[in-house]
Amino acid sequence: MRETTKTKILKDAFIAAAVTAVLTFPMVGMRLNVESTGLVLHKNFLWPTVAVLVVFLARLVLPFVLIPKVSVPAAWTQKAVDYKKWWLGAFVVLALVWPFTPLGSGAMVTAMTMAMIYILLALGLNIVVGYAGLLDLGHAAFYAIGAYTYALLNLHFGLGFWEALPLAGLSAGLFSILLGFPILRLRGDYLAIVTLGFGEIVRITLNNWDSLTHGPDGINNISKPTLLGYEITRRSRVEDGTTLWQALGIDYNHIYQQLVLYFIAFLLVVVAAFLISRLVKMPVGRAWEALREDEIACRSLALNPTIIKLTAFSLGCMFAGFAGAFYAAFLGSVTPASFEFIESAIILSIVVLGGMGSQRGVILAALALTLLPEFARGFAEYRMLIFGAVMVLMMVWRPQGLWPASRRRVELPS
Amino acid sequence: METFFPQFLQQLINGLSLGAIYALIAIGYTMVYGIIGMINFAHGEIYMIGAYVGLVTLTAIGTAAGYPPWLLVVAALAIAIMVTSTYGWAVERCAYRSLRGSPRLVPLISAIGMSIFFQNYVVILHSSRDLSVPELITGRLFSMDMGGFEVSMSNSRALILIVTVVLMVAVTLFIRHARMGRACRACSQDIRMAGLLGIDVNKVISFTFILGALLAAIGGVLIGLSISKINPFIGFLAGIKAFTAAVLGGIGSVPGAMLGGALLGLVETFASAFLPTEYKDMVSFGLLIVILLIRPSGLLGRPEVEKV
Amino acid sequence: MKMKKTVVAAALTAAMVLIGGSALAQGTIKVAVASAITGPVAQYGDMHRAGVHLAVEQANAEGGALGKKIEIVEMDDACEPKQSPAVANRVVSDKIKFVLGHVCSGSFKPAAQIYNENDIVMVSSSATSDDLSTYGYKTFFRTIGKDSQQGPAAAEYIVSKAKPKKLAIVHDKQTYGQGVATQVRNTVEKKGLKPVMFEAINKGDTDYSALITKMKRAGVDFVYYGGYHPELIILLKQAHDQNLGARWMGPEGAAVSDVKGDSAEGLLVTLPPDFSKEPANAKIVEAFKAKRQDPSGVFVMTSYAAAQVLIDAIKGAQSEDPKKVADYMHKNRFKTVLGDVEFTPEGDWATARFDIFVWHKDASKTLAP
Amino acid sequence: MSGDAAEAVAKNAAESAPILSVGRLQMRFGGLVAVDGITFDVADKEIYAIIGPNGAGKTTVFNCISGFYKPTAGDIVFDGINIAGRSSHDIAGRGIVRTFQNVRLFRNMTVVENLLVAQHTQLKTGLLHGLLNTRAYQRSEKEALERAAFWLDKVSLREVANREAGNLSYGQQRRLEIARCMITRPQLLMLDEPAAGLNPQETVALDQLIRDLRDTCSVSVLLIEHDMSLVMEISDRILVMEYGQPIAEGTPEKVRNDPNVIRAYLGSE
Repeated sequence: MRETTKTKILKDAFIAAAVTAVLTFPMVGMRLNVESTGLVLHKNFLWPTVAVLVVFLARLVLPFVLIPKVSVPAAWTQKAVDYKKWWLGAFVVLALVWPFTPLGSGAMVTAMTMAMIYILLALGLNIVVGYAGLLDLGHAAFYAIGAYTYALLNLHFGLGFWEALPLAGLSAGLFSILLGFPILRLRGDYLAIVTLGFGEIVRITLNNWDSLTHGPDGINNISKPTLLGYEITRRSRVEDGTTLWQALGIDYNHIYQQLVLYFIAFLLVVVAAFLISRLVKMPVGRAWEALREDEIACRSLALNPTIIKLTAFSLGCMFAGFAGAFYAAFLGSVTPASFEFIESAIILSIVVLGGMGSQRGVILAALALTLLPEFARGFAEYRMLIFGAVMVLMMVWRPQGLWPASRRRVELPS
Repeated sequence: METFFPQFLQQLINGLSLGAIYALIAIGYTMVYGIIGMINFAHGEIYMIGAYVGLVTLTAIGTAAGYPPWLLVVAALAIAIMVTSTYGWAVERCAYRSLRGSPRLVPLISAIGMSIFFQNYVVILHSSRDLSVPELITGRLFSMDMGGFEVSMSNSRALILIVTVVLMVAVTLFIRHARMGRACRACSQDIRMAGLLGIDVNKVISFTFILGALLAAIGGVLIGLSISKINPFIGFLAGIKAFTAAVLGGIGSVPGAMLGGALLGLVETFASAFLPTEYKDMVSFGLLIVILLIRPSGLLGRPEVEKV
Repeated sequence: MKMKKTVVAAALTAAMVLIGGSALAQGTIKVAVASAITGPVAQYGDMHRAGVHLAVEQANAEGGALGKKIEIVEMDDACEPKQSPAVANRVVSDKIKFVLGHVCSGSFKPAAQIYNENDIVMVSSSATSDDLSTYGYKTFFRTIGKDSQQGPAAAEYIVSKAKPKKLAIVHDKQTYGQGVATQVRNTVEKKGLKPVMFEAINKGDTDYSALITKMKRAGVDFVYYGGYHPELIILLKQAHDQNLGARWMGPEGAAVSDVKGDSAEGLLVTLPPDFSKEPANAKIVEAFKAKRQDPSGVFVMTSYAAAQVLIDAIKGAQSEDPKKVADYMHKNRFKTVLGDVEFTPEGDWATARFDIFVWHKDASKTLAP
Repeated sequence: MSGDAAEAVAKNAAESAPILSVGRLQMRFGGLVAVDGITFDVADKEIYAIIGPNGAGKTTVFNCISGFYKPTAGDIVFDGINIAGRSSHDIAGRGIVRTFQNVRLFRNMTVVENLLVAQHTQLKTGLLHGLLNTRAYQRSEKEALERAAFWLDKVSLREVANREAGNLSYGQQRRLEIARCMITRPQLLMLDEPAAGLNPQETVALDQLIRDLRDTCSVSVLLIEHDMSLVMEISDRILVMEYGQPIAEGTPEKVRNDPNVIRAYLGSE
């Protein structure tokens, strides 16, 4: 160890420690708190000193210890064998069975239903961001359009959930084409910012347009979906209507309604996952990926980039429309407050965490990110903090995501 | 109609001082985008952290301790600049440096993650409540009585306007004449070539983030004093507005950030003067979308030819 | 088609029976406190929990109800509509029959549907939006005035006492703010005073100087603001900066200790009578002070009263069956820290009274003349 | 190819109607005139080369023809239609395909997928066909695979069919890019420095491949290349450019002895 490298490491360690101190002492160490006497500062320098020491020691030890590059062995993820859709099968079986295990408490079923809604949203966004490479930061706008379409149809025309579902998807798709046409030729980060702007405009319009959307009060008393034609609520909204429970001759228990809602959400997810997995194998799906890889090469092979982008964008937004319609039915009331930018950021982080362009990864990530807070209630406060941190770490260490899709193998005719 | 002109003048002052706020934050976006072609999504949060560090300093010293207000403001600014610049440097070092070669989407998503992280970092530390900032800069710079209508400008707003103009001129001169300024310009033209010619690209990029954070810190403290209320989410909306200003002026050009900021401030002010105020944000987001569609390179920016 | 339906139905029934209900909790009467622990308006949640906890502690000290202790189960919906069904479903699945809360009108609506369906008694001490009591929920109650009760009180004062030449009404485009502002406008217009301006601002915005200048040009000398305190603080300061010279008035959401400084001097606020000043409540005020909590917080006393009414109703109805308790609450008058509380068939506090207070720069308040 | 045979081919090429004719092409970027007064035409099944020192504007001409740049003046007639200024995917749809100086493959997609994407416009791309997996859809997919297999054999890339394009060697990537162009059944194949970075054997293989494509697939080739031995060996006619201006045109023989060309390349005494 020559003298210089030793002092250099020491110097580096001190710099790192100093930087950590500057970062943590004023913010972590001194916390502002509102008390009846006004603003008060709670000084507690325990954590900052711990952080400084840890960083200092880490910088000292780091050069000597070569941290093995943490990467999952390529063979393991890029498994050569072409397995049939085992992951979709496993997911279906698990999702059907778990409610009947001791885990199936009311709160868990509700959390899983929300997880299914996020899976539906993430699968849609995965087409836009994962396959076609168009960064959409305004996905919550189409989620809102779907929700409000069903809410308004239900309010004014009394349409049930099943009749309104396709219309909700259609209206979201239509709006996405209206928006998409002019903006899709923009480059990556400009497109991201324009979609973000559009998302905010939709939310503000929903909040301000009192005559149509009842403004901040939103629309309430939205009817729940019916199963086999029967209403699933405790008492039917219509005088002589019979509820599912009367038809089955069992007395009402709230968890039954939750279960039915959960299974409907699950059904939507399975249909969406199957449809998308077909789309991706079709020419249009290959065109999306080709566009993501190199738009100029696509143009030189006679692929019209605008059409390809529009199909990806409108299909992705259509699924967001379906998710919105179900969310409106599940919640029973819809307000603009549920469709802020943070929703788009959550959906994006699910797609990113799962692995862009990987359906199974996105489903895994959606389950993880919506169920984790359920297990650790105290964790709820740190949920968003960890969201942000995970997005950064994923991009630094594993841009391809938790469970990246493996390329399909094709048998060539001789 | 005799009160039209004074009211117009007052709205002009309102617009310019609002524009100065946007310009101060916009320069951080413009410099980072100009040099490494990336939208630093977390820049709005750096501005917010600047405001919080300023408030922590003020609370630590205590306003009742008899120090003259201007000394308190200077102290808050000094510490806010030091701490927030370190945050700016740390953001680049942890979240962006290792992603420099990767596809355009990756650093942008990392930036969004950083923005969410910082918002909730401050929520956990200082709670998500609105904290009131002591009113140190009070009184009015001037107030003229024009035909019964009093046109005036508060000192805090005037300070922001003056500081912004001074900083803008300083930064523009710095970029044109200083050695590091030249290096910044070289990197913004072609970062790979700049690296090959012996410019320490990492140092230039770190410097850009530090300078952007420094200006955002000044913005955070001064705006906090002017509005007298901060919360962990002020960075998000201010960030988008500042980015709109940067794009309006021509992303990548420092004078563009100032022009864009002033223009956006005026457009918003006159929008809320003549339209119902609730549509103010709609106007600025609409403006952003229109600029990006018609002229993505903005007013003073240089159009980028897509190299085949 | 007939055959398929019965098969599916049979399978569904079998599945349902498997789950079944969990054993009935003995020994305590569980009461869910659906508050706002996190989120932007967390401090209203703090007031809510402070009031409820003290009331329950004091009730348990005197033997609880029906010989059982009252057990509080705290839940958090952060005033986010998305999180409230999760809270409501937890209440239902944990077999809890009584809820004190939700804090915000917006996030209360989805939950109220679920509580109503499962006959769960819900008593809110802060949600003032009118339409909550229009859905015909039989187990819904609130121990705070609703917007349409608070609006007229303010309007009455404006027309009869303040008598402004040019009135402007501004609100924050949120459920609460827009609701109370609309009520004020309707009432003043009925009384023949046409406001020159009725406009909304965006929540979270930090620059209203253009709006202030617009008001100055219109010669506004009185402004009623509907909304929470964060935006009002900025409006007051920027009006002060531009020397608007108008009198401001706000609803009880604006009456928070953060509102201070000379720009807040003279602000008029409609508030439920300050029950912490009532001599009868002296003992309770002491108890709050002992726990270093501010009893004059706008939702503290209303939350205390909500718990009081619920516990007295359980004792009065001599049963834990929510339907009986709800019935009892509809038929009886309750002695509480808010004075006598009686509910209308829709569950509103019939005689909710709002007084007008003058706010001072040190965040103290005195009864308006 | 001996001199006179080349002469004969060039002569009859001129008579048969040219499939591509470029008239007084000009491309200006702001003040800079990159290309000016370029006129030439390519006959059916002719191999036409454009050579010139770096920065002569060769690739700019390519980009104008393939629609990536909108020429400021002049017209480009292909199959009787003036395609100057049309969008690049429209031009590609008419049968003009090109390779790029730095290979542009779909790197994270497999070799086969690259070839399948290239056939996008000929396949059944209707959403319903695919979703319902109709027989017509299955047939078109099977055909696409067969064509891909054919072309993989032609450029001997069958054994790496399922490997990601990004993981191929440089020579393999070049060949895949050519195969990807040919699979779209083009009339005009534009090659932008195909031999760049190839070793001598690979260049010879490339020479045979280009001739084979011209003869079996009746495709005309427009070539930009610096490797003089390849150009002189394979081209029917050559256009020499310098500073955006044409300085000579004709058969390889004629061009090799043209004083302007010698001056441009070797510098005047």
